[in-house]
This record gives sequence, structure tokens and C-alpha cells, in this order.
Amino acid sequence: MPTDQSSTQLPIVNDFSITVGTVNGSGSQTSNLTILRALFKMGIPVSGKNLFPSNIQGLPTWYTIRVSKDGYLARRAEHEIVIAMNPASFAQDLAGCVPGGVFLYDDSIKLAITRDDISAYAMPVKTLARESGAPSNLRDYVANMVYVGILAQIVGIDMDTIYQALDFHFKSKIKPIELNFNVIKAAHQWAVENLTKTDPYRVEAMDATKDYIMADGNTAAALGAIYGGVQFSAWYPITPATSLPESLIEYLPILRKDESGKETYAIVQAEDELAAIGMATGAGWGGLRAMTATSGPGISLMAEFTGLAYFSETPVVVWDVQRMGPSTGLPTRTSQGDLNLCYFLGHGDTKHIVLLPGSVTECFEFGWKAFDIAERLQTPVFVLSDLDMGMNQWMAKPFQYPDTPMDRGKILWETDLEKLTEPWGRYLDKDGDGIPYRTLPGNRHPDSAYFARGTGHDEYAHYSEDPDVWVSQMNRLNKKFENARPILPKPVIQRREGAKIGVIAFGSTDPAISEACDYLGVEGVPVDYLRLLALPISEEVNEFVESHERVYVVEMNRDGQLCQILTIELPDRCTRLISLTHNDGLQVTANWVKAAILAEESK
Amino acid sequence: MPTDQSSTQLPIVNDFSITVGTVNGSGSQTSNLTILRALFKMGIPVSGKNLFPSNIQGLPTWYTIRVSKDGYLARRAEHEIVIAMNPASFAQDLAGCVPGGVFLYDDSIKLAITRDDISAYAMPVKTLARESGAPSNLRDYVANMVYVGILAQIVGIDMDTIYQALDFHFKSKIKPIELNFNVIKAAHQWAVENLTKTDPYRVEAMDATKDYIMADGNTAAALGAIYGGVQFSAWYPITPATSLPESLIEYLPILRKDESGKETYAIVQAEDELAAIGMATGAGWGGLRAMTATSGPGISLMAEFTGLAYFSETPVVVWDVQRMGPSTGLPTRTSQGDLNLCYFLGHGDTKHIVLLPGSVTECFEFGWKAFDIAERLQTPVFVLSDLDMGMNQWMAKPFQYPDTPMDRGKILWETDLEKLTEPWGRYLDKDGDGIPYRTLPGNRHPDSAYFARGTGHDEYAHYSEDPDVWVSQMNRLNKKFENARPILPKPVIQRREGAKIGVIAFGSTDPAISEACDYLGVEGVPVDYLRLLALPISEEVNEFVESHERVYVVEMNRDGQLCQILTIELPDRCTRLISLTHNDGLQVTANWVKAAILAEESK
Amino acid sequence: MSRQVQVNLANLTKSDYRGAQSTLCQGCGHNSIASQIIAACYELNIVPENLVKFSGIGCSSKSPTYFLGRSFGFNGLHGRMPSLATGALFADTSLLSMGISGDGDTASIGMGQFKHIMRRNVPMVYIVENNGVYGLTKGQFSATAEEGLSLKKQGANPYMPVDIVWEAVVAKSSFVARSFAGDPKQVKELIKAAMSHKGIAILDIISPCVTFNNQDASHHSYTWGKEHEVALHELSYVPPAEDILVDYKEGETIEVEMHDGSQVVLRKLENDYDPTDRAGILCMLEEANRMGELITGLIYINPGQKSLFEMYNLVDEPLNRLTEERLRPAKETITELNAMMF
Amino acid sequence: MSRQVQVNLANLTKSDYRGAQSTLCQGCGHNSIASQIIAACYELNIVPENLVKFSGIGCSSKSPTYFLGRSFGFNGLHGRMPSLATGALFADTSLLSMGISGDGDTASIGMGQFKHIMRRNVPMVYIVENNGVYGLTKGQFSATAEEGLSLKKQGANPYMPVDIVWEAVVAKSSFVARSFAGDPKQVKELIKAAMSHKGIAILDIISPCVTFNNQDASHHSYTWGKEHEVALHELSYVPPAEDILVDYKEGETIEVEMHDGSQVVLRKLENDYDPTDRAGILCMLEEANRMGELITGLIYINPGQKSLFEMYNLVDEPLNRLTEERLRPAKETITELNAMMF
Ligand SMILES: Cc1ncc(C[n+]2csc(CCOP(=O)(O)OP(=O)(O)O)c2C)c(N)n1
Ligand SMILES: Cc1ncc(C[n+]2csc(CCOP(=O)(O)OP(=O)(O)O)c2C)c(N)n1
Ligand code: SF4
Ligand code: SF4
Ligand SMILES: [Mg+2]
Ligand SMILES: [Mg+2]
Repeated sequence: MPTDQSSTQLPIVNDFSITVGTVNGSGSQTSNLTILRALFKMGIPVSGKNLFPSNIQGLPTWYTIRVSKDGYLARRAEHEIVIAMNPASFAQDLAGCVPGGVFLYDDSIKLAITRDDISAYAMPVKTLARESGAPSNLRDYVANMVYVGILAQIVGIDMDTIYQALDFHFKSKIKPIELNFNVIKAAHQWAVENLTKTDPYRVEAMDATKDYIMADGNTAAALGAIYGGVQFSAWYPITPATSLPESLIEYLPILRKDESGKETYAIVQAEDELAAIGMATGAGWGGLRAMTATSGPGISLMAEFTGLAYFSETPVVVWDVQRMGPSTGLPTRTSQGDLNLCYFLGHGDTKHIVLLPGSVTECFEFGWKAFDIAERLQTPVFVLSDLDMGMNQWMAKPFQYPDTPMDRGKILWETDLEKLTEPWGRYLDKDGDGIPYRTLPGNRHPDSAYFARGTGHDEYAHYSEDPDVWVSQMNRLNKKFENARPILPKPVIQRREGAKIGVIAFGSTDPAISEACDYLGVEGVPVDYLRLLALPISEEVNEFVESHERVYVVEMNRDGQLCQILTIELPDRCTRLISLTHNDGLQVTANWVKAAILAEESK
Repeated sequence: MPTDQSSTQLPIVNDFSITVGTVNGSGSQTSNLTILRALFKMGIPVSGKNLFPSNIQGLPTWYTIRVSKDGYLARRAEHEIVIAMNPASFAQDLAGCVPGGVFLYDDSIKLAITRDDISAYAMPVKTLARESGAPSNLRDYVANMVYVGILAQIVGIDMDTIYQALDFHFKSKIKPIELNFNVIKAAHQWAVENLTKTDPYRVEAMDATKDYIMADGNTAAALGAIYGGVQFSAWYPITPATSLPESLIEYLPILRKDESGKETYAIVQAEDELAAIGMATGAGWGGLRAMTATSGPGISLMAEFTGLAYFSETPVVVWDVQRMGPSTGLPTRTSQGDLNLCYFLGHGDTKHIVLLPGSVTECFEFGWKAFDIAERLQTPVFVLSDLDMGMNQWMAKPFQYPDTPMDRGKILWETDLEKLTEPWGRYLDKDGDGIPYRTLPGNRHPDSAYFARGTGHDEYAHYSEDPDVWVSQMNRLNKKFENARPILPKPVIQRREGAKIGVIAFGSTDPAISEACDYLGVEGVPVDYLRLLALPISEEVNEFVESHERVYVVEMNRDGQLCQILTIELPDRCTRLISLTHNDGLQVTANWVKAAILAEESK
Repeated sequence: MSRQVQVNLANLTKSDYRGAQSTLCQGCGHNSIASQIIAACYELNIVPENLVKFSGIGCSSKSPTYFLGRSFGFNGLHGRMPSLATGALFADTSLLSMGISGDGDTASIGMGQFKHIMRRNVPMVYIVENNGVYGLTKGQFSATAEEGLSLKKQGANPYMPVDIVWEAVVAKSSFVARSFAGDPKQVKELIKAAMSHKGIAILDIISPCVTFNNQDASHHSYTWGKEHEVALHELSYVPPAEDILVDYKEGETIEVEMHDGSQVVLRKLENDYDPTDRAGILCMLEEANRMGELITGLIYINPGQKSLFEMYNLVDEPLNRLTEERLRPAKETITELNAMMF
Repeated sequence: MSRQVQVNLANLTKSDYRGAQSTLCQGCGHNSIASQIIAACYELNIVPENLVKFSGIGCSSKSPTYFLGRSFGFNGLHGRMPSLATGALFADTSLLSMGISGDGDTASIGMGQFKHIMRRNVPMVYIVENNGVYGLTKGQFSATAEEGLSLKKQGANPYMPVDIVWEAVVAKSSFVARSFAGDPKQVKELIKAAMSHKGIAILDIISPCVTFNNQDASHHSYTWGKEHEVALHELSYVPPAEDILVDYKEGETIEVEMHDGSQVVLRKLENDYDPTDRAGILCMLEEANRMGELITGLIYINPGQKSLFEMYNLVDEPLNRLTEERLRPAKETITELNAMMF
């Protein structure tokens, strides 16, 4: 197929999205990842997002790969190249293709192409799969490789990088590599021989991914936790958190090889989330770096134990990979709707440290840092990720080895107790920073033991109903929380010349916001952008709000939860805050952010 | 004993507090209630508060009766008359008596009276109990009647009203009445013969209680629920909520007599709070007026089900009789610390109606109104009481028969469905008020059934992951919530001539705030007082804040939870809000409120 | 004669008992159970409006949408179906009820509520679609997974399995049965018998997850079930007022009389077995576990045990149809009441 | 010779095993159990620092403060002691552990965690101080209250009781015993035996609540216990490396060898009873329930069952003493790792 000639348009290079519409459970994930990896290997910035239903097999699923020479990784709402493999979503897929776009479809789907403003190419999927010689039980599976080959030919994906992608995927196992690659090659060849390119989309090798890796947030979080020395994790399966503990199970044996040949950690699948947080809290109390991972429903169930951990001052790390709530909600859609609940989780006055990673790299970083913070402050730490960050493929800066030694916080062992001149008290604010010293079970010093509890206690951990004792312990907890502000990860601020307005956001919306800021700059509306990395907020946030006329708080929930928290934290300046929320379960796009801000600005 | 003569001070009449220090489980409650009731029968405003430990027997307990000619019912920190029955708290009790106060003590306690600025009277408790002729197993119990008799003599409580009080307590059973009254009489007689009054405290009959009743909030709430037609309650025991469902069990058979001789309701003791709210939600979905009652730990456990009820639009009433948290905290101390949690309970974006009764009378009123609101809005309704309101004895306006018929909300039965011209949809906003129509299981119309769920659904209750459907349902829920504002109980506003500042409070602090407002008026600092009865707030609150220079938000928790909520609700005016919090587990006093406001005002 | 759609005594066709199109995997045991529920309800002439459905969360718990589309239903929370159903059933005690749960839903997160609904003998057919795995979250061990089972990404299961039947018998459930989705006839007859039971009827149905736990050696696979199933008896349900058609020899059968007048006829196979003798049952189950047998059939029954609603002396009308007059005490009572509050 | 305070082999006096002053009611069964825990630990020469205590919420769950004041402990949440303990015990698997719970804490709210800790065979002496009532909330029915029991303010209990022992046997708990606070010697010997067991040891101890549920006819009262207790055997604990002192006739005793070399000697009484035969036990319990007997003694034991920590191949050192070098992968690995993330 001679490229470029039949089209009068200018070529569109490395700047479009490819969406594959298929049936879940059909094994298309390997094909999609192969395309993604091949593009990445070509040095082109890419991101991959899976939009899947809450079932296991047979319903429509879409995988979208964004190719962006500018390095934009956010979701776009537009689909330039659509690959239609599913009769059930065929009409919708066809309608979703942009004018001038590409529509590749399985020719066994006998539905009419009702548009003439696109380039439609029929693919002989079944035929090529049959001809592949794949055993019949694998035929449906390799059928997905057909579109890899044809797409590769149409847009010009390098076949070598495709081979490398397969090699990676199949861990260099030659048999499956060859089986799949042969199908791709055959499809590619078929396209060369049979298709006439009528569209402008193509890829060209770049050099923009060399210093990057590609990973999903859940894997990154698990790896970070491993570098943070995780010793105990109890968990209960829930979408989209499951792959986080499953990655612990996968990677711990690889990365944590003790010379004894034995294990320095334990992972327990609990019977539910009440037990998962219970076990993790017990382990944290015992002095292990302990964590759990869950999503909204699990957070709800963890409320009581979180209160106990807060009040007994037990370090424990909870990853909340958010999905759309309330209730069971949309288990396979993304959201930032648990922020308020996590921040205040528990009855009575409770407040928790919340970390807000905004990239896969930060998932890794907070994977280890969360333990340092939890143990330093002796309190639960929530890390809020979401489905989009946790389960999708992101191009990201490589993981950095921790730049500080592990901070185990204030722990007294036998020899430490021996050196003390005054009696030790579990809840005594010896250093005036609100953080007491703790001992751990197994400490054999006769003064080491104490009885932990969720009931009122004095500085020596004795039961107390005394009003003054209660007040003083509650106030010390508050002091500890206030003192956390300066030691938590600082917000990241991107400034632009002449910006009078600002944006505050957190988490997985970062790529969309950054991209939107570029667009707004082009539109003549320069904005500064503060990305929050933790709650409670630090002084920088105050200053940021103070130094802007209006500050847009962009988040993916209905009620503007971050905006509410900032309002409480900054009552003096809260009238500058404007809440912009996006809550349909799909990741926010740069265009949405841009339009929302422009609409407000023109009011 | 000749009264009044030996004392040079002016008599102090009907304006002091009596505190009995005793051991819990010793049966002093009957004695204390007898004193309380007798005073009430004498027409003198009184309130009674029990300060008890979190165990069953053997630890110090105090019962304080405030006598107030001005009708002030709040706790005071001062104890004018102290009755010391417990050796363990003797020293503390002695120290706690105000200078010039009265100290009555059991003469078998062989501890020194180390003060000479008080009138100390030894009581021959054991002797008189022995002489009472009570059977030996009841002797400890009747010993408590000794102080009733002696106190009656010293301050002048009418013996007839004491008899009436006993008659009430023992439901006119002559044997226990006589047994106890005889001890009281003997003690009274002993005092006449042996004591010389050296103190100024006395009571005099008034006419200030005629239009009042005396009750605790939990009983009132249960009674209100019965008048609200409660049909189902599932509960799990927890202090201080337990007596609410127990009152349902006590009063339902008395007040709800069906002509069939059968029961129109069911009360189920569940295995825990998860099951209690689950059963209540199921019953609410089934069309029953369903409720549960719990306290902080139970609220934490109800988070997940509350989210389901919110999202599936199921009416259910949850009473939270608050105690001091976080965690197990101080189970027998009062607090208003669950406000924030209840308002936002659940993951994802959830918000709930919260009712805030400020008196026993309102506990009754909200007991029935909560059902109307829950069924009208098809959503969970939280009613926040607390230990002080729920378990202590309050003088209050009589219960009012409901002034509106039961509002069962929008329910369609067979005949209603037959009349419809368009297809019914469970989540269709037919009336434009955000509130859909519901059908109930048992409806035999073939179109009536629908499948309820916590997952995404469209207007016809079909499963949906469609982004637009999700957004529209979430927005409708929000609209429903916004529309609730005008129909919820309105705040009660007390104004004072010339007031430039205001106070906002809610719940059981009302007596203390009212009293403090009087004092502040006297000090030349007139304040207006808005008592909030519900969340979300209504326009009146906005106006109140707008029309005052500074508004003090007084509440019993650490973090100023109501102030935070008001800040979110009224960002434009939030800088006028000043948070005053009291969080030691004891009820706030008027003096504390006064001092706190004066301190701020003089800044 | 034109082709007529067949109807049952309730004048309904089979398709009146269907629900939405299943979105479960092809071959999933849960689908075949749903078919048997449809068949049983059709054959029992149940009016769909007279039945209410409940479920928790899981692939299994989704299936109530795939049958009886004309019945009310509530797909609740993971592990909490029992409490939701208990409350809801008070609304109208004339309704039949069916709850569908999974092994994770019942034996992992739901263990507490599962045990407590049995203590209360809530009248409900409670089906556990037991596949030893969490289907909907893609293949982790549930509490019924056998010790040593290996699953992708999970390694080997270190813990001992929960035996649903055993738990039910010990909890004094008044009707306990086990079946296998690969034995549709037995499933159907058991469902019919369960529908005639007036208390809780626990049906532990081995229902293979073809996607995540159908290896031949897995104790919840089709292959394993086929090879290890040992039926206690041949079971037939005989509706009220119908005669037992087949003549059995004296001593060959046990007939259990249900509260609605129907009968469950158990034709003995090799085992000599009394489904009312709890101690004997426990011994039999222990022995079967030792032998690796999958015992199926009606394992325990006590048709006379007091049901939840027999513990409450409720009015005859459905509670959810009572009017204000029946529910709100008369106006006069308020004065008396206030007089009590002195 | 001056009076000397007696010490045990650990060189500790009895009072080294005491805790704070009890705030429970006088006569409460829980107090007498606490005394036996103190006595057993003293006699076993346990160093208090080598033991860690757990409890839920309730009068029973308060009692860990009243013994072993020198041991670490955690008084957790209502019904959630098992999960808290499971996590904590991973910190240092060389510690002994004891959990105290109530019948409400274990069988009502705690049923799920109770069943699951047994599945995992967590090494812990798990004592249920069973009084059939909620003591701390002042006298409501717990899940072990017998059907028909009447309590002030509550009316009569309509539901069937949970039998802790039965639940434990069915859950395959590796050590199950029942005792009665009114039989202190048996309580003490059972605690000693339980402390030598390497897996979970469930002790269901009937422990009367004198304030709320001690009516003679109540199944959890002193009177009822005294009248209905049937001990399975006379039980003595023989520490490791000590010889069995008394000579029993052949066939008169069963000796159970524990993993630490100690022995539990069961001298038969009227029953012929094998505590390793689960099926037999279930029959015996069913029969005893029918007869209204309170069977006490060591009911089931399987000393060989794999404990939780045998399922995990943990390093020998306590996990909570591992240093950064053992926990954080070496710096070099990060490059490799990133290379894997393409
Ligand atoms: C509180 C809570 N935790 C976790 C989940 C995630 N989740 C959904 S289904 C499921 C397991 C279902 O397993 P099972 O009951 O055996 O049903 P199956 O899918 O195997 O039929 C889990 C853990 C959830 N929905 N809610
Ligand atoms: C989540 C929660 N619900 C309820 C309570 C209140 N509560 C405290 S103790 C208790 C029952 C204790 O009963 P049991 O375990 O039998 O102990 P006992 O007091 O009888 O020894 C309850 C319901 C609580 N602390 N936490
Ligand atoms: S994943 Fe398993 S349980 Fe779920 S639908 Fe598929 S086969 Fe059935
Ligand atoms: S109330 Fe009962 S259980 Fe609690 S301490 Fe008293 S006797 Fe013991
Ligand atoms: Mg399953
Ligand atoms: Mg108890």
C-alpha cells in the first residue's frame, strides 16, 4: 500500500488516539499492550486506558491509546482511529470516530458503514486467524493480533518494536512470541497488499521515551511499599485495588531475598475489610510496616478500626484505589470521591494524614514514604489513588531509590529503656512535638509493656475517665496532626508568566490539568497550577491561594470535596475558591478543564 | 432542729445543686430520683444528671440535682450540697463542695473532715438502715433512703411529695413504698432530733413545673417514634443508646394495641450494628417505618449500609445517641462529636439529613417527624442526641400529639399504577423535585416490581454504567437534598435588644447557652442565639450569620465540626464564625459559655 | 391447530419467569442454576409478584436479575444479604423469598450474617452458588476453597475450607441441602422442596467458575463434581394435594411432609440415611469429607421448627399496608402519656 | 527462718502475674477465670514479657487488665479481637498469646472473625467467658443465650443459641475445650494444656454474670452449671520432661502429647471418649445437648495441625526486629526494576 499519496490532507503524525472496541474476556489485552509498548519503544509518548464493564466476559470494552508527540498523557474524548471488533458496540464505535478518522473493522461483522467522512477499512480477521495455523482453542485469541498487524501497517508502527513488545510480554518464551508475531506479520502483509491508505494518521519514531518507564499505579505502589520495607499486608479483593496486593505477592519474592532463604514478610488474604484493617492495625502495633489496600466500600467498613488506630496511635498504611461511589456504584469507573471520608474517617474527632500521588512515579515514592510518615507520626496514613491511575498504563519517570533511610519513628527497645532516667510513658509528650515514644511486644524489658486500648487513657496508658486527661490527650493528638503539616510532601507548583488565577488539583487529573494549562496559556489565560500531594495542607497552599485572584479547585467527584476541605482550612480566603467537578466515571480531559475554566472566567 | 436561726447568712432558696457521691450498682438511683421527683412535685424547676463510670459495679458515681428557681436546667460545675456515701471518693467529694456549702456524709466512713468552711453533717446511715427492719438483702439498698430523709429535713423537702415520688417509682406497690418511706421518715426524724442547721440552703414550694413533664431523651425518642408509627426496629446494645430501643420494647405493647390483639410492629435485636442497619434498611425498602439506634462505634459500622440506603433511596431513621469518641473513647461521657461523620457518612459523594433535637420534647417530636422526612425524601435520616440528653432526667414541655398526619411519601400501590398513563420509573423525576415514586414489595401489579441496587442505574432502575446516566442520577440526588432545606425543622432564634453578636449551637447544650445568654445580657453583652434543628441548613441560618458581626459556634467536640460545616455552607460569611469547643466529656456549663464568649469579645 | 405457548396453572408461560439477559460467562454454573430456578418456579406455578429476591455482591449475586424479572428484588451489599432480607421480609410476610449468594459472599465476608440468619430461621430459600473462588474480582480464594488449591497470582491456599453444609447443620438451620450445578434435575427438585419449607432453606450448590476455578483437580470444577458426587437419594417433590405417582416398595423411601402439604420423597440409594437425625448427619459428613465425596441431596430437615414470623405475633395484613389509624396511637393517649412522665 | 516469698522456676512470685485491681462485679465468673490464668501462668513459669494479651469489648474483655500486668496487651474493638491478634502476632512469633472475649464479643458481633481465626489456626489461647448475656451493656441476650430465657426489659429470647464448642469443632479448631468458672481446678488445667498447644485453643468457659443472668434456671448461672456439669474426664497437665506421677491402670487414661513435649493426661470418667475423633464428638455433643448436660473438659484436640506460622516460611528472628538492610532491597536493584517496567 503506497502511503501518503491517496490523501490530500497533511499527515497527522504522533498526535491522535486509537480506540479498540472489543468484548471483555476475549484476550485483546495482549494486542493492545503490544501496540502500546511498540509505540513506546519507538520513542513516542503514549498512554493506555482500559474502559471495561463490571463483569468478566462478553460485554463491550474499549482500550484507548493516546499517541502524543507533546507528551500529553491524559484521556481525550476524541477517537481518531477506531478498531471495531465487537458487533454489539459497532454502531456506537462507528459514531464515535472523528470526521476524517480511521475505522478499522472485523469484516465478519455484517453491519453497514453509514458514514462517508471517514476512512473505513475492513479486516479479514477470521480468515487471517484461521490461516495462522493457531490451534483452534487459541484462534479467537490470536484473532486480536490481526488488528495489530493491520494497524501497524496503516500508521507505520515498526515491526521490530512489535517483536520486542511481544518478547517482553511473553517473557522471551519463543513459542507464543512466534505464534502471535506470525499473525501480525501476515496481517501486516495482507494490509500492504490490499489496503489503500486514505487517512492522514501516522507515527514516526521519536526520542521522547528514553528516560521513561511504563507502569500502572498499583504495581508502582506495591513496588514502592517493598522498597519501604513492607512486612505485613492483609487485604480483601476489590476492584480496582486488587492488583496492588497481588503485585506484592508477585514482586516480594523477587525483590526481597533474605540470605536465610526465608521470608521477611507475610501477606494474608483476610475474610473481609474489617479483618484486613484489623490485622494491619495489629501488625502496625506490633511494630511491622503494615498496610492494606482497598476501595470505597472497604473504606466504609474500615471506619471503626481507623478510629482505633488513630486513638491508640498505631501506624498503618491504607491505600484507597478509588472507584465511583456512593455504594457499590460503578466499580470499574474512576473517581476521587473518597477524599472527605478518608480525611475524617471515624466517629468522634478524627483526622488522618492523606497522601495524594499524582503519577505512577509518585505511587512508588509514596509506597515507601507512607510507612515513614505513619511510623514517625504513629497514626494511620491514607494514600489515595484511583482506578485510572491504579490500573491503567502510564508513561512515567523511572522509580527512584528512596533518598532517605527508613524512619521507624520513636521506638524504644530494651537498651533504650535501660538508658532512661525518668519513667517512660506510652502517651507522654516528652519531646513536646505531640509524638510519644512506643515500645513493641517482644520487648523483654520489665518496664516495656503497656496495655493499648481505644478507651480513655493517661500518659502512662492507664485507663482514665478524667475530663482533663481526656482533653489533654485529644489536644496532643491535634498538636501531632498540626505538626505533620510541614513534614508531609509539599505541593508541586507550576507557574506561568502573568498568571492571576490558579488551579488546585490532586492525583490522577494531573496530566489533564497540565495539558489544560498549556491550552489556557495559548488562549491568553495564563494559570498557575498547584498540585496537592498531601493533607493536611501546608503553608504553601495558603500562599498560593493568597496570591491569586481566583483559584479553581478541579476534582473528580460531585460535591467538590477538596474545595470543601480547603474552605475549612482557609476560611479567610475561601471566597477565592471556585469548585469545578467532573463526576461521570471517566477521567477528566484537558479540553473539559480548559472549557470549564474559560466559562467561569468569561462570567 | 430549729432552722434559720443558727445561720447568720441569708437563706439561699431554690438555687443550688445537690450532688450525691456513691458507688455504682449500689441502688442509689431510686433515692436520687425520689429527691428529684419530690422537688419537681413541689413545683421547683430541677434537672438530674448521672455521672457514671464505664463499668457495672463498685466504682464512684455521682448524681447531681440542680434546683433552679429561674428554671435553668444546665449542668453547673459547682456543688453546694454534697452527699458523700462512698469512701473512695470522699476526699474528692469533700474538696468539691463550695465554701459555705453542705457536706452530708455516711458516718461509717472514718475519714477526717479537713475543712471548716462548710457545714458538715454526719449521717448514721448503717444504724438507721439496720433499724429500718428491712430484710438483710435489701439493707444496703434502703441505706440510700437515709440521705433522702436527712436531706429532706435539712433543706425542707415536703414529705408528701416524697411519698408521691415513691408511689410513682414503685407503681403504687405498697410494700416497697412503705419500706422505703419508713426509712426516709426515720431519717427525717433523726435529723429533726439531732442536727443543727448551720447552712443557708433551702427549698420552697413554687408553681413552676405545672405545665412540665420530666423525662429522658431516649424514652422521649422511643415514644415519639411510636407516635410516628414505627413498625420495625433492629438494634444492637450500646451505651448510651440502649434505653431507646428498650423503651420501644416497653411502651409499644402499651401504646399500640391493635384490635386484632396482634402486633403491628417488630423489634429485632440484631447480632451487630452492620446487621441492625441492614435489617432497618431492608424494612425501610419494604415500606415499613424502620429505625435503629446506636452510638459512635455503631455509626462507624453503619457507613457502608448508609451509603446503600442513600443511593438506593431507601428511607431509614438512625438515632445516634452520642458518647465521647474517637474509638471506644469514654462510653459514659457525653459529646457532639459525630456530627461530621453522620452528615457525610459513606464513601463517594454522600450527604444525609441530620436532625438535632435540643430538648426531650424535641426528641419526642423528631421521633415521629424523622419518619415523615425519611419517607418523604426516601433517604436515611440521622437524629443526633447525646448521652446527657438521652439518659439524664430533664424537665420539659409536655409531648405534643403530632400536628400533621403521617407523610408516607410517594408510594404507588396497585390502584395508583393502574391509573398511570405513562410508564412508571423508580428513579424518574416525574415531579421535578428530585423525588421519584416508589413501589413496595407485595404490590401485585405486574409493572410494580423493580430491582433495587447499590450500583449505577437509570430512571427505570436498570443497571447502567453510562456516564450521563450516572451524572444525572447523582445530580438528582443532590437536587433532592437541596430541596430538603426548606422542609426541615427551622432553627429557633432568640433575639435580644441591641445584639451585634450571635451564638449558634445545637442539641443538649441549649439550656447552658440560654442561661449564658441571660448572663451575657446582664454583663452588657447582648447576644442573639440561633439553635440549629437540622442539616442541611436553611436560609434563616444564612441570614442570622449575615446580620451579626461575629457568630460564636458553640459545640461539644474538639474540632468544631458544626463550625466547619457552616464554613462549607456559607463560605461568603464564614470569617464571621468563631468556633468555641468544649470536649471534656462533661456537659458544657453556662459559666463556661459566658466566659468563653467574654474572653473572645475582649480580644 | 396453531402453535400455542404453553402455560402453567398460574396461566404464565416459562418466559414470564425469565429475567434480563445474563452477563455471566458462558458455561458458568450460576447460569444453569438460574435456569433451574426459572423451571422450578414455573412448575410450582408461583406468581412472580408473590416472590421477592435478594442477593449480596458477586457474579452469583448478580444472577437474580437473570430470572423472575417480574419479582421485586434487592441486590445489596457484599456479605450482608441476610440482614437486608430479614428486615425486608417483615414488610409482607405473605411473600415467598429467595436469596442468592456466593461462597465469598456467604462464607468469607458474610459468615456472621449467614450464621445469624439461620439462628432466626428466616423463611427464605438461601442458595449459595459455591465455586470456591471470587469470580467477580477475578479469581482469588474464597473461604470454601480447599487447602492447597493453586490459583494464578495467588499461589497455594494455606487455610482450611469452610464447609457450608456443615456450618448450616451446626447452626440448626431447619433445611440443609447440597447439590451440583452439573446435576440440574436434583437442583430443580431441591429448589422446589425448599420453596415449600417454612423456615430457612440453605442450598449449597457447587457451581463451577469456568473462568477461574475449573481445573479438573479443583474441588469446585465440573469434572471434580461429576467424579465425586454421591447423591444421598433420588429426590422428588410432590405438590400439595397431588398423589405420589410412582409406587415405591415399603422401606425404599422416606417421605417428608412439608408445612404446605407438599411432600418430599427421598428414594434411598446405597446410604441408609435419616435427614432428621442431626448427629448421624454430622458423622456421615465427616466420613464423606474424609473420603473426598461430594455428598448431595436433602441433608437435613426439620419442617416443624418455628420460623421467624412464628416468633412474632404479627397482624394478618402485610405490615406495609397498615394505615395511620393502626399505627399512630389515638390522640387521647397523649395526655395519659404525659401524666406518666412526671 | 524469716518468711520467704515463694517464687517459681522463673524466679517470679505470684504477684508478678497479677494486674490492676478488678472493677468487675463481686462474684463475677470472669474474676475467677482471671485468678486461674494467674495461677496457670505462675505454675507454668511463664515470663510475663513473653506473652501478649488481646481482647474485644465487654466485661470479659476488660479482664486482661486484671492479670499479667507485665505483659503487653491490646484491648481492641467489639468482636474484632481475632483480626487484631492475628496481625500483631506476626510481629514476634516467639510470643505466647492469650485472647479474652465474651459470648457477645465472639458469637454475636464477632462470629465471622471467630470462625476465620480458627480456619487459620492462629496460635493463641482464645477464652470465651460465656455468660449468655451482655454484661457491660446491662443485660441483653447474647447469641449464646438459650431460647426462651427471660431477662428484665428484654422479654423472652426467641432465637436459637450458638454453641461455641460446636462451632469450634466444625470450624476445625485444633483444640476445643469447655469448662465452668465454678470448677476452677479444671479451668486451670485446661489453660495450662492450651498454653502448650501450638495452634488455636478455644476455651468456652461458662462464666456466670451474677448481676444480670444468674437466675437458677438460666443455663449460664452458677446453680445450673453446678447441677448440669458433666466432666468428660479428669484432666492433668504434665509439663515437658516431667514424669507422670500418679500411676493409672492401662486403659484408664488417654495421654495426649503436645508439641512442646508436655502431656495432657485425661483420666476417663463414665464416658468412653476419644478427643481426636471429630465425628464421635459431634454425636456426643448432640446427645448432651438433648439431655441438657453441660459437657466440660478437653473436647477435641489435634496437636499436629499446621499452625498459622507453619504456613508461612518466616525468618527465625522476630519480624519486628529486622533492620533496614533486611527489609529494603539493595540500591542496585532499582535499575533492574525500572528496566522491567517498559
Ligand atoms: C465490601 C466489599 N468488599 C469487596 C468487594 C469486591 N467484591 C465483589 S464480588 C466479590 C467476591 C465475590 O465472590 P463470591 O461471593 O464467591 O461470588 P462469585 O463471583 O464467585 O459468584 C468481592 C470481593 C465488594 N463489592 N464489597
Ligand atoms: C461496635 C460496638 N457495638 C456495641 C458496643 C457496646 N458493647 C460493649 S460491651 C458489649 C457486649 C459485651 O458482651 P459480652 O461480649 O458477652 O461480654 P460480657 O460483658 O458479657 O462479659 C456491647 C454490645 C461496642 N462497644 N461496640
Ligand atoms: S467469572 Fe466465574 S463465577 Fe463469574 S460469571 Fe465467569 S464463570 Fe461465572
Ligand atoms: S455485669 Fe455481669 S459480666 Fe459484668 S462484671 Fe458484673 S457480673 Fe461480671
Ligand atoms: Mg464464588
Ligand atoms: Mg457475655
